[in-house]
Amino acid sequence: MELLLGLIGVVAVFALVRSFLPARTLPAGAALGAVAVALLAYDYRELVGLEFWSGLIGFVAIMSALMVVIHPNPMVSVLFLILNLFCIALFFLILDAQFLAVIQVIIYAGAIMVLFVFVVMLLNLKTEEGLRLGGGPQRSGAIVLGAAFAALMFYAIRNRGEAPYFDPGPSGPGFGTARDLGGLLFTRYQFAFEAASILLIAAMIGAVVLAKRKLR
Amino acid sequence: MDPAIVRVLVESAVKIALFFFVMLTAVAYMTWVERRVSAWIQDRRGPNRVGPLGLLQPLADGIKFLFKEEVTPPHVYLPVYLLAPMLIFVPALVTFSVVPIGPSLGLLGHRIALQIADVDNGVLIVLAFSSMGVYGVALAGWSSNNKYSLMGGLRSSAQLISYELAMGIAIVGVLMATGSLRLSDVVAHQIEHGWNALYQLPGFVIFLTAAFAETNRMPFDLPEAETELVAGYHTEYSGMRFSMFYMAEYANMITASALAVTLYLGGYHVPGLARLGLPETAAALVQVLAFCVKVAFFLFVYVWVRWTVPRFRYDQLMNLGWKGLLPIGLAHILWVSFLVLKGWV
Amino acid sequence: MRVEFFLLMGALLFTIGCVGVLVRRNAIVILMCIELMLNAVNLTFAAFAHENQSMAGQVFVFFVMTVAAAEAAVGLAIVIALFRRRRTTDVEDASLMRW
Amino acid sequence: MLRLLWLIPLLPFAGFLLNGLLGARYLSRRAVALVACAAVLASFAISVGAVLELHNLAPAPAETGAGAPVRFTQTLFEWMPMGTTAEGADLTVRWGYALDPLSAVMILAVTGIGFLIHVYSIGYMEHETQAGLARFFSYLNLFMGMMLTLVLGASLPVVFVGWEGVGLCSYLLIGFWYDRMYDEKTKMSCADAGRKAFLANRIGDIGFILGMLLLVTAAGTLDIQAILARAGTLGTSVCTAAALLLFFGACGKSAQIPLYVWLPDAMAGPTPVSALIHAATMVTAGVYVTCRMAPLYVQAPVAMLTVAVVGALTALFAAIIGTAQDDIKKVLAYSTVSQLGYMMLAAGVGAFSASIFHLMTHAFFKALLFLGAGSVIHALSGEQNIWRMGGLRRHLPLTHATFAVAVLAITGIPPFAGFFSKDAILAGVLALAGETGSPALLALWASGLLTAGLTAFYMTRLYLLVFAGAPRMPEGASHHLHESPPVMTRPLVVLAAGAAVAGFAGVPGFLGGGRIPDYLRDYLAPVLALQHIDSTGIGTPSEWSAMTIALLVSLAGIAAAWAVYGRRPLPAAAAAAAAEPRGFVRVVKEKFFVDETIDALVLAPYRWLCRASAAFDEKVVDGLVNAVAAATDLASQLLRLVQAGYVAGYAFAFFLGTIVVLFFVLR
Repeated sequence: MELLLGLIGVVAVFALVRSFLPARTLPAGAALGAVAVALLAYDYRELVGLEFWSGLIGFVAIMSALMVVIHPNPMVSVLFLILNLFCIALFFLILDAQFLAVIQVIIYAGAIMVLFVFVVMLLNLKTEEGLRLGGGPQRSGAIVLGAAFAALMFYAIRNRGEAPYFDPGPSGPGFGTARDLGGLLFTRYQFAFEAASILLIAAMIGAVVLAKRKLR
Repeated sequence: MDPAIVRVLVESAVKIALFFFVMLTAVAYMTWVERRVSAWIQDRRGPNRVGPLGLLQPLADGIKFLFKEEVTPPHVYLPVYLLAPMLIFVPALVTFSVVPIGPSLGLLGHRIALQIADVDNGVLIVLAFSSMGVYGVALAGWSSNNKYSLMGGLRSSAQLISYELAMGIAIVGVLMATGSLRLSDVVAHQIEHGWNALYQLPGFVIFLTAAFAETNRMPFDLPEAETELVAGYHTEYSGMRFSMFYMAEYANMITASALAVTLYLGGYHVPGLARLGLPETAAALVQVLAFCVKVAFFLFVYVWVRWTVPRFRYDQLMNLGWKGLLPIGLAHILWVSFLVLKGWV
Repeated sequence: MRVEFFLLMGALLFTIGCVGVLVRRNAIVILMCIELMLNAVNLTFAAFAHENQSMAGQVFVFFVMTVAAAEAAVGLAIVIALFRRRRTTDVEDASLMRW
Repeated sequence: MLRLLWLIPLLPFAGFLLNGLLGARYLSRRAVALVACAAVLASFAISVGAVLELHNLAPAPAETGAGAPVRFTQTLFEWMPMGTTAEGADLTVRWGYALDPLSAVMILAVTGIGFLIHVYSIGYMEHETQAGLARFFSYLNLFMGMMLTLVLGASLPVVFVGWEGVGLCSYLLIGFWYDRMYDEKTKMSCADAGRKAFLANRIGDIGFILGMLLLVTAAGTLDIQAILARAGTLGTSVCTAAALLLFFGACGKSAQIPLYVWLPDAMAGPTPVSALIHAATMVTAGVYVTCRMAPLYVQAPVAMLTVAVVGALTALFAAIIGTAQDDIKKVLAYSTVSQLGYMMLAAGVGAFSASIFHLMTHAFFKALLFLGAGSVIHALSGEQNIWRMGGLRRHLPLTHATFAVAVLAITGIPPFAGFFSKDAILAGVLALAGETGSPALLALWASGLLTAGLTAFYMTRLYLLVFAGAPRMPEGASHHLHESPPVMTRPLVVLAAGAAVAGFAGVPGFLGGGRIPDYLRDYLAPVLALQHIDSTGIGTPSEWSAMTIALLVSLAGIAAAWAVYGRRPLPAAAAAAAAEPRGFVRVVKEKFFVDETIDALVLAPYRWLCRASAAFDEKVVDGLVNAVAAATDLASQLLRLVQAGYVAGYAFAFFLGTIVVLFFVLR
């Protein structure tokens, strides 16, 4: 946990830096490197442990998420979001959800984000278009709210009912494989599965109709 | 650290190094092959000056690329501009890592699988990374603020998205037949029940077509249709960065061929090899060789097609993808499920 | 591996996504922030699934992904339509639907 | 035939269904009429058969008190299975019919006269449209079914069903021409008349219902015979209360003071309806029920006296009004009221058999009168004012003859029916007076006499103004005068015969001198608990004198009427008096302003109440609702401003709310 708290601190520092010098990714890289070194020095034993790697991934994830929000250029936001998605896929791997990890990459990185890229290219938005942020009060309010929400979440997770630090240990065989998930999807969650398919159809048609130049 | 981990690390490190070397060499010589073959098709001579049969030509090209000046236009969006070539090159290589090029063979008292990572979900990983290829093209097109590039990028992303679908649908047939996402299982299954291509011909054809489109090869090379858009998405690239795209194209071709072989032509399987009763190592080498031959055949087909078939128009491309391959693929899935239901495969 | 870590991670990402939705005015970015939030939720689901070894959580992740895909498609279509009419993707310029 | 008792009410009902559902569209006019008449004729035939069979039955042994009447009871099904009370009294109401001498007389009268009137209606309603005809006959059939249910009902609820049913039919038939104006002066439409009749009946029904409830609580059953059997054990007070309540209901149905006002206006209906419902059958239902419950009344002298007094007053009052009416049907209507008063008077003094006797004879001659009047109106194509008639003797000979018979019957000229029945009633009153020696009863007898005289007067007046003298109808109305078709006149003839000879069914003992027995009385005696009064209580000579007096009074009435209206040409004075009456005559002509009084005392406050509550509803209730609506509107107007159209703003609020909720959840 110290690791994570350290990460958070770095994130805050980075955010400050970022807000002082806008549109400069160099400090970001510098901060990242510094943190990496600091972590390496922090504990050698953790290097081989999952703790370290997940901490690192989490760091990258948060960084990329922040970049998504902060960066003025939509395309760059897209790229960072893709990075974030990969991090989460890795998390899935750590959580014994191999299938989900791959699916994550295929669906999000492979399909959805491509869609985003496509749209950004299609509209070919200029940077200044992206630069415009929301009104001052709302912006500050949003940040305050975010802080409040994060605080609440921390509080909630910190004292979860029993065993806040529960560690189930290694999963059973076949946990999270395509076989298991598929079995569930086609037996217990059959209806939800079908419903999802219908939802997709509807979304597809809706998208086509919306994006059509003129309906005739 | 405990020895098991060390062993795994060392083993995969060696594999990766080998694989990387082989892959890059193959790519390099693919360029030579293409030139020679196209020359042969067009009744020319092709490169024959550098070394015997011009075999050193790729080396010369490499050196040339390395020493060329990297022109960076002022109007590009630099980070992405720099990122794009890697994004297009990396997936091509990574995809190969799950392809089994031969059976596992005993070496130094260890069983070593001739495959970098034998993960289940292998097929899915293939799909995932092949879909990554889009970004390279799209970003290259977008970042180099140039309408030709943008057009190329747009076209390619649209094209790749459409044909990934077809490819996935085609692969579903294989998966249903195999009942596993593990590529080694796919090969094993084919060794048992015969090659998929035999009774999944539609799927095979769809897969090939999609593969051509995925690799932006003729007749699907609209993203870089030089007669319409100067050079498509890599108009603004030069020197080593350009060579990245260049190599990526061939890497993709190789990967796609390998996949086609693995999925449909029984991978490293050589019919009737078992009856010869060769020693294991020898048999393995033969099978690897067989694999390489199959791949080589597909590469030849790539080149062959390129110099035979004219380029599609954009709308024809889209129509083929959405109205042609997709329905056929679905029908094919029905057909395969019928087979599976009957227990014939 | 402790589950708590992933829960915190999910919470953080979710918060960032929310703030992004509130702060940004570019519709595309807002959509991306929504994707971010969805991912955070997915992470939490997976974490809980791992905590009490039940695949239900992962199934939920699956469905969330489905919804995310649909949402992205429709949302981007809307953005395109908006851009056609207004030459902008700024959500604050698209404030016709009011009293 | 007794087995088929249940068919008697059912057949007309079937006819009602047939005509009501199919008549308007799928049946021909002829078929409609045929169905209706056939149904009634069939039930008449069954009735005759049943009544004849009734004699062969052995008297029911279990009967207490009133001798040993023969009775046939037929239980069809359990209607309201209500279980038993704590005391073990069986509350279950069964749908059953009972036939005994009393109901026998009734069903014979109802079905017989009903059939004749049905036949008559064929001719009278010939100008109706197909749908109208079907509607009319289906109503008539429904009425027959309900009336027979009423008469035959073995338990009070069944009787009550018939009771309400006939009320409904009367409403429907009075308002048959619901689109026509009935009374120009008071702007009363036929529909209004029907409504008036229905409401008046409802008021009476309240009494009936309360009476039933009282009886079921006191006697623990609703079966009529069971109640009557226990009448002796209920105690005077209960009997009195129940009897009075039931009598109130009877007042409504039989048009007694104070609820008689509806009957004159009931003339808005077609004349056959007036003849069937408002003269012969329905209005006598009250009398019938009173007689049916005779053993109960016998236990309650006070109730008896009330009945008698009310009856006598009604008779006299209505007779007085009748003397000044110009509308031929109005005259008959008031005469009906007055005759009903007679019957009530008889029932009140305990001369139940006399009451039923008069009921029967009255059914004959009053139906005859109405049908004759109908024939006249038919001939004059709708003219009802007797001052525009006259001299119709030549044009309508048959109608005139039968009408004359009816007039003689009602005025009580021997040997016509009215003479015997009326005399029986007066004798009954006098006998009770002689027995108790109370002057009140003598006064009742005197009023009875006076009524008889007045009856003779106005009936003669009516006869003279309509048939005798010179024609006063406007030119053009006279030339197409014609006798009604045979389908109308034949029933008149039959009824005339009945009105002529029906009296001999009840020749008083002293008159018959033992050679001619009093059939009806002997027939009804066991049912009606007559043992406590014997009309031969006073000496025969006084009976002779009483009869003579009555006869003389009637003759006097006739003479007076002849003196006033008999001369020709008609003295201008009378016509003028009729045109714009003055003084008492006017008061009488205006029916003592009873309607106006009721209007002022009851209806006006009621209307005021209605208007007030309506105003309350509009101002206060609706006001509240509108206020709520307005408040909502205002609130939403304010709330609308929140909707600024900025998606980010919405997201902001959403997020804020989420956090707040989370805070309270996690706290």
